[in-house]
Amino acid sequence: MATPKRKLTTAKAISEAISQEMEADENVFVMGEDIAKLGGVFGTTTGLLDKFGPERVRDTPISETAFIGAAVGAAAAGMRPIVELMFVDFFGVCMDAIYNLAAKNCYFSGGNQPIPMVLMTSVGGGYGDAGQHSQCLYGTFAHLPGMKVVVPSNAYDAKGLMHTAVADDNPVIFMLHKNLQGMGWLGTVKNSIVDVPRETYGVPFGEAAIVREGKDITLVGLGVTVHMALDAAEALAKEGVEAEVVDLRTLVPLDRDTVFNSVSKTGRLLVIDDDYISYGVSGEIISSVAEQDSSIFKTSPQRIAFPDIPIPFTRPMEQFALPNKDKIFNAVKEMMKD
Amino acid sequence: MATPKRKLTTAKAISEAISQEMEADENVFVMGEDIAKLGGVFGTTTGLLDKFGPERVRDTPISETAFIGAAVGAAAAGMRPIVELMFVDFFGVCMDAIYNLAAKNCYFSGGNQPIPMVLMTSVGGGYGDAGQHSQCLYGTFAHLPGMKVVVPSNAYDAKGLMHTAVADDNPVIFMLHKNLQGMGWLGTVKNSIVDVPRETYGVPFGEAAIVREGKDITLVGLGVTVHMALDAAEALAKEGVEAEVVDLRTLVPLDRDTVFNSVSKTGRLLVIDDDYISYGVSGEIISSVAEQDSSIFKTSPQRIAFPDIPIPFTRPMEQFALPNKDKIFNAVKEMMKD
Amino acid sequence: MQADAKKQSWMYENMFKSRYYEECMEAAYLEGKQPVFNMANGPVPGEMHLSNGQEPCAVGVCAHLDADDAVFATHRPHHIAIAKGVDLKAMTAEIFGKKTGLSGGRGGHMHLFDTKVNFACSGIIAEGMGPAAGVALARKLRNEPGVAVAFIGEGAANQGGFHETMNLAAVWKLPFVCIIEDNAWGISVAKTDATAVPRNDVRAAAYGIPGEYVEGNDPLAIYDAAERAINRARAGEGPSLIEIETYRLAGHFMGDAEAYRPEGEKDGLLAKDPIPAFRKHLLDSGVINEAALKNIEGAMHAEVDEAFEFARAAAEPEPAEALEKVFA
Amino acid sequence: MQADAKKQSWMYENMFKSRYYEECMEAAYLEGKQPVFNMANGPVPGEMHLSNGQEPCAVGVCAHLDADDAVFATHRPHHIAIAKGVDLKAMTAEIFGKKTGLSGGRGGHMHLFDTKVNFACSGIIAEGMGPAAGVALARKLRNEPGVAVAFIGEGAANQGGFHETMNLAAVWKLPFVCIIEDNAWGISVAKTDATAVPRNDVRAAAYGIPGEYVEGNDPLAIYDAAERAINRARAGEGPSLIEIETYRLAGHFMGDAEAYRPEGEKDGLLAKDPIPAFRKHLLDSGVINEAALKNIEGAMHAEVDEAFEFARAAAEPEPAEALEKVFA
Ligand SMILES: Cc1ncc(C[n+]2csc(CCOP(=O)(O)OP(=O)(O)O)c2C)c(N)n1
Ligand SMILES: Cc1ncc(C[n+]2csc(CCOP(=O)(O)OP(=O)(O)O)c2C)c(N)n1
Ligand SMILES: [Mg+2]
Ligand SMILES: [Mg+2]
Repeated sequence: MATPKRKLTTAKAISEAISQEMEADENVFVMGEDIAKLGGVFGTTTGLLDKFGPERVRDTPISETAFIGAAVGAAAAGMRPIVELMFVDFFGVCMDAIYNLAAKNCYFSGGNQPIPMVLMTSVGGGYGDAGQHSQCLYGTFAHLPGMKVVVPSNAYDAKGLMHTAVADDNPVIFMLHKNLQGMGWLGTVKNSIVDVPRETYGVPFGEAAIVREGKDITLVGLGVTVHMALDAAEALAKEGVEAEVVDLRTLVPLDRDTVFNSVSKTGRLLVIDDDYISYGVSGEIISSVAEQDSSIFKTSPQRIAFPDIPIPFTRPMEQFALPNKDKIFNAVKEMMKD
Repeated sequence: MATPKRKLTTAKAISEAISQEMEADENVFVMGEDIAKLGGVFGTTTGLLDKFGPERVRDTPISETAFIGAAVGAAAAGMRPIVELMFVDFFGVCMDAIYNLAAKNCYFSGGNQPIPMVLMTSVGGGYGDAGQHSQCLYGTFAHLPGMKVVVPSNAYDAKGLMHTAVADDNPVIFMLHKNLQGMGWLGTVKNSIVDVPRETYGVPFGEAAIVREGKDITLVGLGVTVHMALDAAEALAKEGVEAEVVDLRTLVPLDRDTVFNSVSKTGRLLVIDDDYISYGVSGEIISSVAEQDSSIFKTSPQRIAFPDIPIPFTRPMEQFALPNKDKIFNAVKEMMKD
Repeated sequence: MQADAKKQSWMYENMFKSRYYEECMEAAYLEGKQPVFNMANGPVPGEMHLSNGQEPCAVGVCAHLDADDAVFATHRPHHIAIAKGVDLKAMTAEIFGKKTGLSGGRGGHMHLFDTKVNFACSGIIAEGMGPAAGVALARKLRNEPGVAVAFIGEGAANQGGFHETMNLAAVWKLPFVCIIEDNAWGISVAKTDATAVPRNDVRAAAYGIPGEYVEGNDPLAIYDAAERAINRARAGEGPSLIEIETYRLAGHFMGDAEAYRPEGEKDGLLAKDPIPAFRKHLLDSGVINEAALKNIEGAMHAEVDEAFEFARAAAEPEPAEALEKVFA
Repeated sequence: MQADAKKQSWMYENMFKSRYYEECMEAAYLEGKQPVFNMANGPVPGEMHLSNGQEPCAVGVCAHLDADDAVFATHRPHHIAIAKGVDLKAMTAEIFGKKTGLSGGRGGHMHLFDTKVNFACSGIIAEGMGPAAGVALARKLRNEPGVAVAFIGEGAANQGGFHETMNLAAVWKLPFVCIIEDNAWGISVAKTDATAVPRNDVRAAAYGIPGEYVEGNDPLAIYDAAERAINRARAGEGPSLIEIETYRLAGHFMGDAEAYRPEGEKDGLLAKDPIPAFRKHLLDSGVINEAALKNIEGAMHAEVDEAFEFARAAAEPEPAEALEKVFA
C-alpha cells in the first residue's frame, strides 16, 4: 500500500530529517540559539525538544565561538552534533571555530580525527531585514577547504541532503534560504514545498540536478535562484527559448561535470546567484566551464548576482539589487541574439 | 640634486610610510599585537614606538574583536587608525568587526559615517608554518563588499599603496605577503626589494600594473605570484614565448580593464594565485574576461592556485601544493600548443 | 545625586515619547501584515524589536549625556535613540525606508546612525562594544570631552566581544561605560539558562572595575548608578559596568508568540509597567502635577505623530541609489 | 592531597623528559638555519615555541589524568603532550614532517593530535577552549568517564573564546578545567599591559566557579590545585579555573631576540629554573635518591634520543599525499 503523498516545507522536512537521525543514533544531538523551546527561529528544530528533551536539544548562550567550538570537540569525541548558526551573517563572530577547527582538524590529524558535524544556518534576504541579516555568503564558505557546503532549493532535497549530511563524517555547512523555509511569518516560494517521503533517504553530495531540460541556454542557480530561473525558463519557453536549468545543490563538492555538459549542449551559460557577485559562486561556475573548454561558448557567459554592496534595507533598493525572474529573462533574450 | 637611490624591503617601506603619515597627521595611530616594543612580528611598525610613543603606537591584548572594533569606533570619531591583524589566518576570531562593521558602517549610515582605517595583515606560506599560519585568504576579503583590498608585490608599490590607504576614507585591507616582507628570519624574494623614494607618493587603487610586456599570453598574479610569473616569463622568453605579466595590486577595486585588454592582445590567460583555488581570485579573473568577451580566448583560460586543501606543514607537501615558476612554465608551454 | 525635578520630568517625557513611539511603530509595522503575518510586507518590512518596558534604562543613562558623548545601542534601539536625542523625523523615515531617512533607507531599524548626536546601533550581539571603546579611545587621544556608552542585552554579556572590550577599556582606562539591559530573556532563552551567574555586575571583578546591579527597573535608581559610572569615566578613572533589571513587555520581535514565557510572567510585568509607575511617583512626590504631565504627554504625542507623518509623506529613494554610499 | 613519591618521581621524569626534548628540538631546529636564520630552512621549518620553564604546569595537571581524559594545548604544546603521554616517536616524526608522524606531516608542531590519549593542540589563541568543553559535553551526554582540560596562556584569557567557553561550561556544569599558564608574556606584551587584573583567577567569579592562583611555578602546589579542580569535574560539580605562575625561559618562539624583556629578568628566571629546584626538593625531602634520579634521567635521555632518531630516520611523505585526508 503506497503511503499517501504529502507536501512539506523545507523547515518541516529538515526537522523531520533531524528527528529521524536522532531516533536512529543517540549520538546525534542539536544545539544552538533558540532551537529548543522556540523550535528554531526558522522552524528547523520544531518539535524536537518535546521528543528528545533538553539534553539532546540544547539552547545555548549567545556564544557562537564556544558552542560551535564545542560541537567540534563533541564530534571528535564520538557525537554527531547538528549545530545552528541562526543567521549566516553572524559567521564573523565564530568563523575560527568553523574554518580553522571544524574544517581542518581532520587534515591536521592526518585523518585520525574526523569531525562529523552539521552546521545549519539560514541565508538570504528579500524581506527587508537589512545588511546584517540578509546575506548568503555562499562564496565565503565554499572558498575555504575542509567543509562541504549544501544549498537545497526544495523540501525534498533538503531532507535528503540533511540525511546525507548527518551520515557524513565531515563538517557540512547546511545553508537554508529564508525564502524557501516555509515559516509562517516569511513569504515562501511555493515550488519549494514539494512531496517529501516519510522514510529517510539520501540525496548525494556533488550531484547537481537538471531541474528543467532545454537546448538553448544553461541557467545555473542554487537555493532560491533556482526558482527564479525556472520561472524565467517558463516565460522564455513561451517565446520559443528552451532554457536548461541546473540546480547546483552542493557547492562543495561541486558538480562541474553536469554544468559543463549542459553548456556543451547549449553553448550558453548564465549563472544566477543572490550572494555578492565578485569572487564568489558565479565566477567559479563560469571559470570552471571556461577552463575546461572555452570554445563551447556561443556567446560570452554571463552572471546575475547581488552587486558588491551591503544589502540595503529599503524595499526599492533591495529589490533592485536582488536577482529576479525578469532580470534573467532579459539577460537570456540578450544572450540569444548571438 | 637627486637623492641617492636606496633599496628597501617591503616591511621597511611600510614602516616608513606609516611614520610619514603619523608625522603628517596626528590622527593617524597604530595598534595591534606586538607592534610597539617588538615593532611588529613582520617588522612593519619597526621604530614607530620610539618616534611616537605608546599612546600612538599601542600594543593590544590578544583581543582582535575588541581592538579592531575599537579601530572602527576611533575612525568614526575622527582618527585614522592603522590596525594590525598579525596573521590573516586569525580573521576568524574578528571578522564581524571587519566585514559587518568597518566595511558596512559607511553604507548603513548613508555615507555619514565613513570608516577611514587600514587593517594591515600578513599572508602566505612556503616556510613550513602549517595550516593556521600560512593562508592568503585574498578571496575571502575580496568577496565581501565595503572594503578595499590591497596586495602589493614590491616595496615601491607597498609604500605608495600604504599612503593611498591612509588617505582613503574607507576601510582598506592591506595584505602583505610574508615572502616579500624582508624580515631577516624569513626568506625574501629579491625582486621585491626595490628602489623606494624617501618622499611620500601614492600608488592609486584599481590600477593593475603591466610589469612585463608580451604578446603571447597574459599571466595574472598578485603579491608573491607576480614574481613567480616574472621568473617563468624570463624562462619562456628563452624559448621564444613572450608572456605579458599583470600585477593586480588591488583586488578591490579590481582593474578588469587592464586584464581584459591584455588578454584581448594575447588571446591567452593564465592566473596564478596562492590562495585556495575554488571560489576565489582565479575564478573571478577568468570570468571577468570571459563575461566581457569569451571569443578572445585562443585557448581555454587556465589557473594555477593553491588546491582546496588546508596548508600542509611538511615541506614536500607544501611545496607540492604551492604555485611556482615551473608550474607556470609548463602550463604556458601547454597552452601555447593551441 | 538624586535627579532634580527638571531631570525627572525630562526622563518621564522621554519614556513617554518612547512608548508612544513604539505604539505607533507597532501599528505601522502591522499594516499590510494582516490577516497573514509576513515580515516582508507593509510599509516597514524586516524584523522589528520594540523596547516597551525598557525605557528606564535609556533615560536613566542618557540623562547624563550630551551630544558629544557617544552611545552604541543594539537591535532594540528606539528607546535609547530617543533618549539620546536622535532626530526623530529622520529616524522614523529611515525605519520606513525613505529617502529622507537618516541613511536614505539603507540601514533601517537596526542600523540607525545619527552622527550629530553620536548615536549608532547595529544588529549583531555585542557588536557595539568595540566601537564604543574606540570612540572613548579617540576622545582620550584627542583630548576631547565625552564618554562612550555601549548598551547591550543581558544575553550579550556571554558574547566574546563583551569580555574583550571590557578588558581593553579597563587596561586602557577608557572613558567608557557598559550598560546591560537585563530583560531576563535573549529571544526565548532565559538568563538563568544562558548565564552562569545571576547578575552580570559580578563580572566587573574580572576587569578590576566597579560593577553595579540596579533592581526594579527604576529610572531614578538607574540615574544614580549611571551618574557614578559616567562621572568616573569623565574623570579619567576608567570604565564601569552596570546591569539594570528591566522588563521586556513585548515579544522579542514582532510576530513572536512568546510561548516560551512562563504562565503569568507577562501579566506580572505589565502590572509593573515603569511608565505609569514613574508617572505616579512624579505626582505623589509632587515633582510635577497632573496638568503639566498632560502637557508633556500632549507634546510628545504631537512630536511622534509629526515624525510618523513626515516619514509616511517622504519619498521613496530611487532603486539605483542602492549602489551609492558603499564607499565614502 | 600531597603527591606521593611515585607521582613525584613521575612528575620529575616528565619535566626532565620535556626539557631534554626541547633541548634536542632546539638543536634540530637550528640545523640549516645557521649562520643566517631563516625559518623556512632545516629539518624543522616554521615557528617553534619551546616550553622550557613551563614543565610544572604540564606535570602537575596531567598527573591526575588518564588516557580517557582529554587535553587541549596551545601553540606551545610539547611539555603538555609529553605529560599527557603522547606517542613521542610519532610526535617527533610529525614535527620533522615525516610520513610516520602523528598526522603524516600535515600538522607539524602546532597541530599535534594523538587520539589514543585524547590530546590535541592548535595555533590560534584560546582555540582549544570550545573543543575541550565539547569533549566534556560528550562525556556527559554519553555517560562516559573523563574530564577535559584546556591549557591556555595568560594572554589568551583576554580572547573572547575564553569567556564564552567558561560561561558555557559553567552553565552546563561540564567536567571541564581551564588551566592558564601565566608566563607573564604574550609574545612581547607583558601581562600587566594586556590584562586588567593582576591574576586571572578572579575571573572565575564571572562564572560562579572556583578559581585558584598557584604561585611559584611549583609542581607540587600545581598538583594540589589541579587535584581539587579535576576531582570537582569528575564529581559532576562543574568547571574550575586555575592560573599558574610559570616561567618562559626561552623566547616566545625560536629566533625571538627578546629585547622587550626588562634587563635581568631572564637571568632571574633562569636562576629559578623549576627542574633543578624540583630535583633538589626530591633529594632534600628524601623522596628519591641521586642514583634513582640518574636512572630516570638516563632513561629519559634514551627515550628522547630514540624518538629523534626515529624521526630523522623516517621517510618523507610523498608530495601528492598533500591531497589526502582533507575529508574523512
Ligand atoms: C552574534 C549574534 N548572535 C545571535 C544573534 C541573534 N539574536 C538577535 S537578538 C538576540 C537575543 C539578544 O538577547 P539580549 O542580548 O538579552 O537582548 P534583548 O533582545 O533581550 O534586548 C539574538 C540571539 C545576533 N544578532 N548576533
Ligand atoms: C587569535 C590569535 N591572535 C594572535 C595570535 C598570535 N599569537 C601567537 S602566540 C601569542 C601570544 C600568546 O600569549 P599567551 O597566551 O600568554 O601564551 P604564551 O605564548 O605565553 O605561551 C600570540 C599573540 C594567535 N595565534 N591567535
Ligand atoms: Mg535580553
Ligand atoms: Mg604567556
